[in-house]
Amino acid sequence: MTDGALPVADALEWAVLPSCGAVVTFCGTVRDHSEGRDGVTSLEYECYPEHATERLAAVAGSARSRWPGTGRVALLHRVGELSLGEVSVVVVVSAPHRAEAFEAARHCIDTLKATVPIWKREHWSGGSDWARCAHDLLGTTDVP
Amino acid sequence: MTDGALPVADALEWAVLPSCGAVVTFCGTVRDHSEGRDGVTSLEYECYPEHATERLAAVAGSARSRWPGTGRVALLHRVGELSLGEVSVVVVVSAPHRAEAFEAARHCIDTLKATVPIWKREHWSGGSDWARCAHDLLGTTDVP
Amino acid sequence: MARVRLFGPAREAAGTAVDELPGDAVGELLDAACSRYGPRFTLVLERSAVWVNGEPAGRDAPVCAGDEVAVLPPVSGG
Amino acid sequence: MARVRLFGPAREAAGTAVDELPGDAVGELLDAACSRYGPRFTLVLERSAVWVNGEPAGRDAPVCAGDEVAVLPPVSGG
Repeated sequence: MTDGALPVADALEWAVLPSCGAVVTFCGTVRDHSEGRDGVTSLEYECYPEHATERLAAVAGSARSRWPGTGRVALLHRVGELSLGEVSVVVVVSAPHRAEAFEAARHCIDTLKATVPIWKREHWSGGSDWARCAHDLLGTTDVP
Repeated sequence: MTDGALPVADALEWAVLPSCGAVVTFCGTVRDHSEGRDGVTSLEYECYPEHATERLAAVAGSARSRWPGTGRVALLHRVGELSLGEVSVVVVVSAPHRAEAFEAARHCIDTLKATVPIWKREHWSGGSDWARCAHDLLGTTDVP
Repeated sequence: MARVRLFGPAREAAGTAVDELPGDAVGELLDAACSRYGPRFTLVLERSAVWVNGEPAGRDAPVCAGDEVAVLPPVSGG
Repeated sequence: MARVRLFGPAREAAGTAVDELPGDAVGELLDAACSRYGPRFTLVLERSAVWVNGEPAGRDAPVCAGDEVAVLPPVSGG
Protein backbone atom coordinates (compact mmCIF):
# COMPACT_ATOMS: atom_id res chain seq x y z
CA MET A 1 0.00 0.00 0.00
CA THR A 2 1.50 3.31 -1.03
CA ASP A 3 0.41 6.81 -2.01
CA GLY A 4 3.10 7.07 -4.70
CA ALA A 5 3.19 5.80 -8.28
CA LEU A 6 3.37 1.99 -8.37
CA PRO A 7 6.74 0.61 -9.57
CA VAL A 8 5.31 -1.80 -12.16
CA ALA A 9 8.54 -2.42 -14.07
CA ASP A 10 10.52 -3.05 -10.87
CA ALA A 11 7.92 -5.52 -9.61
CA LEU A 12 8.00 -7.38 -12.91
CA GLU A 13 11.81 -7.58 -12.90
CA TRP A 14 11.81 -8.75 -9.28
CA ALA A 15 9.42 -11.60 -10.17
CA VAL A 16 11.76 -13.17 -12.74
CA LEU A 17 13.37 -16.32 -11.34
CA PRO A 18 15.62 -18.92 -13.02
CA SER A 19 13.05 -21.63 -12.21
CA CYS A 20 10.12 -19.70 -13.71
CA GLY A 21 9.35 -19.35 -17.41
CA ALA A 22 6.17 -17.29 -17.08
CA VAL A 23 5.39 -13.92 -15.50
CA VAL A 24 1.81 -12.64 -15.61
CA THR A 25 1.10 -9.04 -14.63
CA PHE A 26 -2.26 -7.39 -14.05
CA CYS A 27 -2.49 -3.60 -13.88
CA GLY A 28 -5.71 -1.87 -12.96
CA THR A 29 -5.84 1.64 -14.46
CA VAL A 30 -8.20 4.57 -13.94
CA ARG A 31 -10.92 4.35 -16.60
CA ASP A 32 -13.03 7.19 -17.99
CA HIS A 33 -16.30 5.44 -17.21
CA SER A 34 -17.88 3.17 -14.63
CA GLU A 35 -21.33 1.72 -14.00
CA GLY A 36 -23.71 4.47 -15.19
CA ARG A 37 -21.07 7.18 -14.85
CA ASP A 38 -19.45 8.79 -17.90
CA GLY A 39 -16.62 11.29 -17.90
CA VAL A 40 -14.80 9.91 -14.87
CA THR A 41 -11.81 12.21 -14.30
CA SER A 42 -10.22 10.84 -11.15
CA LEU A 43 -10.52 8.32 -8.35
CA GLU A 44 -9.73 8.57 -4.68
CA TYR A 45 -8.80 5.44 -2.73
CA GLU A 46 -8.72 5.09 1.02
CA CYS A 47 -7.84 1.96 3.01
CA TYR A 48 -7.71 0.62 6.54
CA PRO A 49 -3.97 1.09 6.73
CA GLU A 50 -3.37 -1.09 9.80
CA HIS A 51 -4.91 -4.13 8.06
CA ALA A 52 -4.77 -3.63 4.28
CA THR A 53 -1.16 -4.78 3.97
CA GLU A 54 -1.72 -7.95 6.01
CA ARG A 55 -4.77 -8.70 3.85
CA LEU A 56 -2.69 -8.24 0.69
CA ALA A 57 -0.17 -10.69 2.16
CA ALA A 58 -3.00 -13.15 2.87
CA VAL A 59 -4.07 -12.92 -0.80
CA ALA A 60 -0.53 -13.81 -1.87
CA GLY A 61 -0.50 -16.68 0.63
CA SER A 62 -3.80 -17.96 -0.72
CA ALA A 63 -2.37 -18.02 -4.26
CA ARG A 64 0.75 -19.85 -3.07
CA SER A 65 -1.25 -22.51 -1.27
CA ARG A 66 -3.46 -23.12 -4.32
CA TRP A 67 -0.60 -23.05 -6.85
CA PRO A 68 2.38 -24.38 -4.90
CA GLY A 69 4.64 -24.03 -7.94
CA THR A 70 4.26 -20.24 -7.84
CA GLY A 71 7.60 -18.41 -7.83
CA ARG A 72 7.10 -14.81 -6.74
CA VAL A 73 3.90 -12.89 -6.00
CA ALA A 74 3.79 -9.09 -5.78
CA LEU A 75 0.62 -7.18 -4.85
CA LEU A 76 0.72 -3.39 -4.84
CA HIS A 77 -2.16 -0.98 -4.32
CA ARG A 78 -2.15 2.76 -4.42
CA VAL A 79 -4.17 5.11 -2.17
CA GLY A 80 -4.95 8.82 -2.51
CA GLU A 81 -6.05 10.63 -5.63
CA LEU A 82 -5.38 9.09 -9.07
CA SER A 83 -6.01 10.62 -12.47
CA LEU A 84 -7.15 9.00 -15.69
CA GLY A 85 -4.78 6.28 -16.91
CA GLU A 86 -2.83 5.98 -13.67
CA VAL A 87 -2.21 2.53 -12.22
CA SER A 88 -4.19 1.80 -9.04
CA VAL A 89 -3.25 -1.85 -8.53
CA VAL A 90 -0.55 -4.24 -9.70
CA VAL A 91 -0.47 -8.03 -9.41
CA VAL A 92 2.64 -9.90 -10.59
CA VAL A 93 2.96 -13.68 -10.42
CA SER A 94 5.80 -15.82 -11.72
CA ALA A 95 5.59 -19.58 -12.13
CA PRO A 96 7.37 -22.35 -14.03
CA HIS A 97 4.51 -22.58 -16.58
CA ARG A 98 2.02 -20.09 -17.96
CA ALA A 99 -1.22 -21.86 -16.95
CA GLU A 100 -0.52 -21.51 -13.24
CA ALA A 101 0.83 -17.96 -13.63
CA PHE A 102 -2.39 -16.85 -15.37
CA GLU A 103 -4.66 -18.66 -12.91
CA ALA A 104 -2.82 -17.45 -9.81
CA ALA A 105 -2.75 -13.83 -11.07
CA ARG A 106 -6.48 -13.94 -11.80
CA HIS A 107 -7.13 -15.42 -8.36
CA CYS A 108 -5.06 -12.67 -6.73
CA ILE A 109 -6.90 -9.75 -8.30
CA ASP A 110 -10.33 -11.35 -7.75
CA THR A 111 -9.51 -12.11 -4.11
CA LEU A 112 -7.91 -8.70 -3.53
CA LYS A 113 -11.10 -6.99 -4.72
CA ALA A 114 -13.24 -9.00 -2.29
CA THR A 115 -11.02 -9.15 0.79
CA VAL A 116 -8.79 -6.09 1.15
CA PRO A 117 -10.30 -3.11 3.04
CA ILE A 118 -10.06 -0.43 0.34
CA TRP A 119 -12.72 2.06 -0.80
CA LYS A 120 -12.90 3.98 -4.04
CA ARG A 121 -14.59 7.33 -4.58
CA GLU A 122 -15.28 8.33 -8.19
CA HIS A 123 -15.19 11.89 -9.51
CA TRP A 124 -17.09 12.17 -12.79
CA SER A 125 -18.85 14.79 -14.90
CA GLY A 126 -22.02 14.38 -12.82
CA GLY A 127 -20.44 14.73 -9.38
CA SER A 128 -18.60 12.43 -7.02
CA ASP A 129 -19.64 9.40 -5.01
CA TRP A 130 -18.46 6.00 -3.79
CA ALA A 131 -18.06 3.29 -6.42
CA ARG A 132 -21.22 1.35 -7.20
CA CYS A 133 -19.41 -1.90 -7.95
CA ALA A 134 -18.56 -2.64 -4.32
CA HIS A 135 -18.31 -6.13 -2.78
CA ASP A 136 -19.26 -7.27 0.70
CA LEU A 137 -15.96 -7.69 2.52
CA LEU A 138 -15.02 -11.38 2.68
CA GLY A 139 -12.31 -13.31 4.48
CA THR A 140 -9.41 -14.50 2.32
CA THR A 141 -10.46 -18.13 2.70
CA ASP A 142 -14.12 -17.37 1.85
CA VAL A 143 -13.31 -16.62 -1.78
CA PRO A 144 -14.10 -19.58 -4.05
CA MET B 1 10.24 -9.60 -33.93
CA THR B 2 13.56 -8.18 -32.80
CA ASP B 3 17.01 -9.34 -31.76
CA GLY B 4 17.24 -6.72 -29.02
CA ALA B 5 15.88 -6.68 -25.46
CA LEU B 6 12.08 -6.45 -25.44
CA PRO B 7 10.71 -3.09 -24.20
CA VAL B 8 8.23 -4.54 -21.69
CA ALA B 9 7.61 -1.35 -19.72
CA ASP B 10 7.08 0.72 -22.88
CA ALA B 11 4.60 -1.82 -24.27
CA LEU B 12 2.68 -1.79 -21.00
CA GLU B 13 2.54 2.00 -20.93
CA TRP B 14 1.46 2.12 -24.57
CA ALA B 15 -1.45 -0.24 -23.82
CA VAL B 16 -3.06 2.05 -21.23
CA LEU B 17 -6.16 3.75 -22.67
CA PRO B 18 -8.76 5.99 -20.99
CA SER B 19 -11.48 3.48 -21.93
CA CYS B 20 -9.61 0.49 -20.46
CA GLY B 21 -9.36 -0.37 -16.77
CA ALA B 22 -7.34 -3.56 -17.12
CA VAL B 23 -3.96 -4.37 -18.64
CA VAL B 24 -2.72 -7.97 -18.60
CA THR B 25 0.89 -8.70 -19.50
CA PHE B 26 2.50 -12.07 -20.11
CA CYS B 27 6.29 -12.36 -20.22
CA GLY B 28 8.01 -15.59 -21.17
CA THR B 29 11.46 -15.80 -19.58
CA VAL B 30 14.37 -18.20 -20.09
CA ARG B 31 14.03 -20.95 -17.51
CA ASP B 32 16.81 -23.13 -16.10
CA HIS B 33 15.05 -26.38 -17.00
CA SER B 34 12.81 -27.86 -19.66
CA GLU B 35 11.32 -31.25 -20.40
CA GLY B 36 14.00 -33.69 -19.20
CA ARG B 37 16.76 -31.10 -19.41
CA ASP B 38 18.32 -29.57 -16.30
CA GLY B 39 20.86 -26.77 -16.16
CA VAL B 40 19.60 -24.88 -19.20
CA THR B 41 21.95 -21.92 -19.64
CA SER B 42 20.68 -20.24 -22.78
CA LEU B 43 18.21 -20.44 -25.65
CA GLU B 44 18.56 -19.59 -29.29
CA TYR B 45 15.50 -18.55 -31.27
CA GLU B 46 15.23 -18.38 -35.04
CA CYS B 47 12.19 -17.42 -37.08
CA TYR B 48 10.93 -17.19 -40.65
CA PRO B 49 11.45 -13.44 -40.73
CA GLU B 50 9.35 -12.74 -43.84
CA HIS B 51 6.25 -14.28 -42.22
CA ALA B 52 6.66 -14.25 -38.43
CA THR B 53 5.56 -10.62 -38.04
CA GLU B 54 2.43 -11.09 -40.15
CA ARG B 55 1.58 -14.17 -38.11
CA LEU B 56 1.99 -12.16 -34.89
CA ALA B 57 -0.38 -9.57 -36.35
CA ALA B 58 -2.85 -12.35 -37.18
CA VAL B 59 -2.75 -13.50 -33.54
CA ALA B 60 -3.60 -9.97 -32.41
CA GLY B 61 -6.42 -9.84 -34.98
CA SER B 62 -7.77 -13.14 -33.74
CA ALA B 63 -7.91 -11.81 -30.16
CA ARG B 64 -9.65 -8.63 -31.32
CA SER B 65 -12.31 -10.55 -33.23
CA ARG B 66 -13.03 -12.81 -30.24
CA TRP B 67 -12.96 -10.01 -27.65
CA PRO B 68 -14.21 -6.96 -29.56
CA GLY B 69 -13.90 -4.77 -26.46
CA THR B 70 -10.11 -5.22 -26.48
CA GLY B 71 -8.22 -1.92 -26.39
CA ARG B 72 -4.60 -2.46 -27.39
CA VAL B 73 -2.73 -5.65 -28.16
CA ALA B 74 1.08 -5.81 -28.29
CA LEU B 75 2.96 -8.98 -29.26
CA LEU B 76 6.76 -8.94 -29.16
CA HIS B 77 9.14 -11.85 -29.70
CA ARG B 78 12.88 -11.90 -29.51
CA VAL B 79 15.24 -13.92 -31.75
CA GLY B 80 18.93 -14.75 -31.35
CA GLU B 81 20.66 -15.94 -28.20
CA LEU B 82 19.05 -15.33 -24.79
CA SER B 83 20.49 -16.07 -21.36
CA LEU B 84 18.78 -17.24 -18.21
CA GLY B 85 16.04 -14.87 -17.00
CA GLU B 86 15.87 -12.84 -20.21
CA VAL B 87 12.45 -12.14 -21.72
CA SER B 88 11.76 -14.03 -24.96
CA VAL B 89 8.14 -13.03 -25.54
CA VAL B 90 5.77 -10.31 -24.35
CA VAL B 91 1.99 -10.17 -24.73
CA VAL B 92 0.14 -7.06 -23.52
CA VAL B 93 -3.64 -6.68 -23.78
CA SER B 94 -5.76 -3.83 -22.45
CA ALA B 95 -9.55 -4.00 -22.13
CA PRO B 96 -12.32 -2.23 -20.26
CA HIS B 97 -12.64 -5.14 -17.79
CA ARG B 98 -10.23 -7.69 -16.41
CA ALA B 99 -12.01 -10.87 -17.53
CA GLU B 100 -11.58 -10.09 -21.21
CA ALA B 101 -8.02 -8.81 -20.72
CA PHE B 102 -6.99 -12.09 -19.03
CA GLU B 103 -8.78 -14.27 -21.59
CA ALA B 104 -7.46 -12.37 -24.61
CA ALA B 105 -3.87 -12.40 -23.26
CA ARG B 106 -4.05 -16.14 -22.62
CA HIS B 107 -5.46 -16.69 -26.11
CA CYS B 108 -2.64 -14.62 -27.62
CA ILE B 109 0.22 -16.55 -26.03
CA ASP B 110 -1.43 -19.93 -26.71
CA THR B 111 -2.08 -19.00 -30.35
CA LEU B 112 1.37 -17.46 -30.80
CA LYS B 113 3.00 -20.70 -29.66
CA ALA B 114 1.01 -22.75 -32.18
CA THR B 115 0.99 -20.47 -35.22
CA VAL B 116 4.08 -18.27 -35.44
CA PRO B 117 7.08 -19.79 -37.29
CA ILE B 118 9.70 -19.65 -34.52
CA TRP B 119 12.11 -22.38 -33.39
CA LYS B 120 13.96 -22.66 -30.11
CA ARG B 121 17.25 -24.41 -29.51
CA GLU B 122 18.17 -25.19 -25.92
CA HIS B 123 21.70 -25.19 -24.51
CA TRP B 124 21.89 -27.15 -21.28
CA SER B 125 24.40 -28.98 -19.13
CA GLY B 126 24.03 -32.11 -21.31
CA GLY B 127 24.47 -30.46 -24.71
CA SER B 128 22.26 -28.53 -27.09
CA ASP B 129 19.26 -29.49 -29.18
CA TRP B 130 15.91 -28.23 -30.46
CA ALA B 131 13.14 -27.85 -27.88
CA ARG B 132 11.12 -31.00 -27.23
CA CYS B 133 7.89 -29.15 -26.51
CA ALA B 134 7.24 -28.23 -30.15
CA HIS B 135 3.80 -27.87 -31.76
CA ASP B 136 2.73 -28.73 -35.27
CA LEU B 137 2.39 -25.40 -37.04
CA LEU B 138 -1.27 -24.38 -37.26
CA GLY B 139 -3.12 -21.60 -39.05
CA THR B 140 -4.31 -18.75 -36.83
CA THR B 141 -7.95 -19.72 -37.32
CA ASP B 142 -7.26 -23.41 -36.55
CA VAL B 143 -6.59 -22.69 -32.88
CA PRO B 144 -9.61 -23.53 -30.69
CA MET C 1 -15.09 3.10 25.80
CA ALA C 2 -13.71 1.43 22.66
CA ARG C 3 -12.09 3.16 19.74
CA VAL C 4 -14.23 3.14 16.57
CA ARG C 5 -12.81 3.44 13.06
CA LEU C 6 -15.09 4.35 10.15
CA PHE C 7 -14.21 3.96 6.49
CA GLY C 8 -15.48 5.05 3.09
CA PRO C 9 -19.26 5.56 3.00
CA ALA C 10 -19.49 4.86 6.76
CA ARG C 11 -16.95 7.57 7.51
CA GLU C 12 -18.83 9.98 5.26
CA ALA C 13 -22.23 9.18 6.78
CA ALA C 14 -20.83 9.49 10.32
CA GLY C 15 -18.93 12.66 9.57
CA THR C 16 -15.86 11.31 11.33
CA ALA C 17 -13.15 8.70 10.71
CA VAL C 18 -12.51 7.86 14.35
CA ASP C 19 -14.52 8.07 17.57
CA GLU C 20 -14.89 6.66 21.09
CA LEU C 21 -18.16 4.91 21.88
CA PRO C 22 -19.58 3.11 24.93
CA GLY C 23 -20.74 -0.52 25.01
CA ASP C 24 -19.64 -3.90 26.43
CA ALA C 25 -20.54 -5.79 23.25
CA VAL C 26 -20.26 -4.97 19.53
CA GLY C 27 -24.08 -4.65 19.26
CA GLU C 28 -24.32 -2.08 22.05
CA LEU C 29 -21.52 -0.06 20.56
CA LEU C 30 -23.12 -0.10 17.10
CA ASP C 31 -26.45 0.98 18.56
CA ALA C 32 -24.67 3.90 20.22
CA ALA C 33 -23.11 4.71 16.83
CA CYS C 34 -26.52 4.73 15.12
CA SER C 35 -27.96 7.07 17.75
CA ARG C 36 -25.02 9.41 17.45
CA TYR C 37 -24.71 9.47 13.63
CA GLY C 38 -28.32 9.08 12.49
CA PRO C 39 -30.31 7.10 9.91
CA ARG C 40 -27.95 7.55 6.96
CA PHE C 41 -25.20 5.84 8.94
CA THR C 42 -27.63 3.11 10.03
CA LEU C 43 -28.33 2.30 6.38
CA VAL C 44 -24.62 2.05 5.58
CA LEU C 45 -24.04 -0.08 8.68
CA GLU C 46 -26.62 -2.62 7.53
CA ARG C 47 -24.43 -3.49 4.55
CA SER C 48 -21.11 -3.28 6.38
CA ALA C 49 -18.79 -5.80 7.96
CA VAL C 50 -17.60 -5.15 11.50
CA TRP C 51 -14.16 -6.10 12.78
CA VAL C 52 -12.75 -6.02 16.27
CA ASN C 53 -8.97 -5.65 16.25
CA GLY C 54 -8.82 -6.76 12.63
CA GLU C 55 -11.04 -9.85 12.95
CA PRO C 56 -14.70 -10.17 11.91
CA ALA C 57 -17.01 -9.99 14.92
CA GLY C 58 -20.77 -10.44 15.49
CA ARG C 59 -23.03 -8.28 17.65
CA ASP C 60 -22.48 -10.50 20.69
CA ALA C 61 -18.70 -10.21 20.68
CA PRO C 62 -17.40 -8.51 23.83
CA VAL C 63 -15.64 -5.18 23.55
CA CYS C 64 -13.07 -3.96 26.07
CA ALA C 65 -11.37 -0.63 26.57
CA GLY C 66 -8.49 -0.47 24.12
CA ASP C 67 -10.26 -2.59 21.49
CA GLU C 68 -10.60 -1.16 18.01
CA VAL C 69 -13.99 -1.67 16.36
CA ALA C 70 -14.06 -0.96 12.60
CA VAL C 71 -17.08 -0.43 10.36
CA LEU C 72 -16.21 -1.63 6.83
CA PRO C 73 -18.75 -0.96 4.06
CA PRO C 74 -18.61 -3.02 0.86
CA VAL C 75 -15.10 -2.67 -0.56
CA SER C 76 -14.03 -1.39 -3.96
CA GLY C 77 -10.28 -1.79 -4.24
CA GLY C 78 -8.59 -2.80 -7.45
CA MET D 1 13.76 -24.14 -60.03
CA ALA D 2 12.03 -22.81 -56.91
CA ARG D 3 13.73 -21.30 -53.91
CA VAL D 4 13.62 -23.51 -50.80
CA ARG D 5 13.85 -22.18 -47.23
CA LEU D 6 14.65 -24.53 -44.37
CA PHE D 7 14.18 -23.73 -40.68
CA GLY D 8 15.14 -25.10 -37.29
CA PRO D 9 15.63 -28.87 -37.28
CA ALA D 10 15.01 -29.00 -41.06
CA ARG D 11 17.79 -26.50 -41.67
CA GLU D 12 20.10 -28.46 -39.42
CA ALA D 13 19.29 -31.80 -41.04
CA ALA D 14 19.70 -30.36 -44.55
CA GLY D 15 22.89 -28.50 -43.67
CA THR D 16 21.61 -25.38 -45.40
CA ALA D 17 19.04 -22.64 -44.79
CA VAL D 18 18.29 -21.90 -48.44
CA ASP D 19 18.54 -23.86 -51.67
CA GLU D 20 17.22 -24.12 -55.24
CA LEU D 21 15.44 -27.35 -56.16
CA PRO D 22 13.68 -28.67 -59.27
CA GLY D 23 10.04 -29.74 -59.46
CA ASP D 24 6.71 -28.57 -60.94
CA ALA D 25 4.73 -29.48 -57.80
CA VAL D 26 5.48 -29.34 -54.09
CA GLY D 27 5.74 -33.15 -53.88
CA GLU D 28 8.37 -33.38 -56.62
CA LEU D 29 10.39 -30.64 -55.03
CA LEU D 30 10.24 -32.30 -51.60
CA ASP D 31 11.31 -35.64 -53.12
CA ALA D 32 14.28 -33.85 -54.67
CA ALA D 33 15.04 -32.38 -51.22
CA CYS D 34 14.96 -35.82 -49.57
CA SER D 35 17.35 -37.24 -52.19
CA ARG D 36 19.72 -34.36 -51.77
CA TYR D 37 19.71 -34.13 -47.95
CA GLY D 38 19.24 -37.76 -46.92
CA PRO D 39 17.18 -39.78 -44.42
CA ARG D 40 17.57 -37.49 -41.41
CA PHE D 41 15.96 -34.68 -43.35
CA THR D 42 13.22 -37.05 -44.57
CA LEU D 43 12.31 -37.81 -40.95
CA VAL D 44 12.09 -34.12 -40.06
CA LEU D 45 10.04 -33.43 -43.20
CA GLU D 46 7.43 -36.00 -42.18
CA ARG D 47 6.55 -33.87 -39.15
CA SER D 48 6.84 -30.52 -40.93
CA ALA D 49 4.38 -28.11 -42.50
CA VAL D 50 5.14 -26.86 -46.01
CA TRP D 51 4.28 -23.36 -47.21
CA VAL D 52 4.45 -21.88 -50.68
CA ASN D 53 4.90 -18.10 -50.54
CA GLY D 54 3.69 -18.02 -46.95
CA GLU D 55 0.58 -20.18 -47.39
CA PRO D 56 0.18 -23.86 -46.46
CA ALA D 57 0.40 -26.10 -49.52
CA GLY D 58 -0.12 -29.83 -50.18
CA ARG D 59 2.06 -32.11 -52.34
CA ASP D 60 -0.07 -31.43 -55.41
CA ALA D 61 0.26 -27.66 -55.30
CA PRO D 62 2.06 -26.31 -58.41
CA VAL D 63 5.42 -24.62 -58.00
CA CYS D 64 6.76 -22.02 -60.45
CA ALA D 65 10.12 -20.37 -60.80
CA GLY D 66 10.25 -17.52 -58.27
CA ASP D 67 8.05 -19.32 -55.75
CA GLU D 68 9.38 -19.77 -52.25
CA VAL D 69 8.80 -23.19 -50.68
CA ALA D 70 9.42 -23.36 -46.93
CA VAL D 71 9.84 -26.43 -44.73
CA LEU D 72 8.57 -25.64 -41.22
CA PRO D 73 9.13 -28.23 -38.48
CA PRO D 74 6.99 -28.13 -35.32
CA VAL D 75 7.36 -24.68 -33.81
CA SER D 76 8.57 -23.72 -30.34
CA GLY D 77 8.21 -19.96 -30.01
CA GLY D 78 7.16 -18.29 -26.79
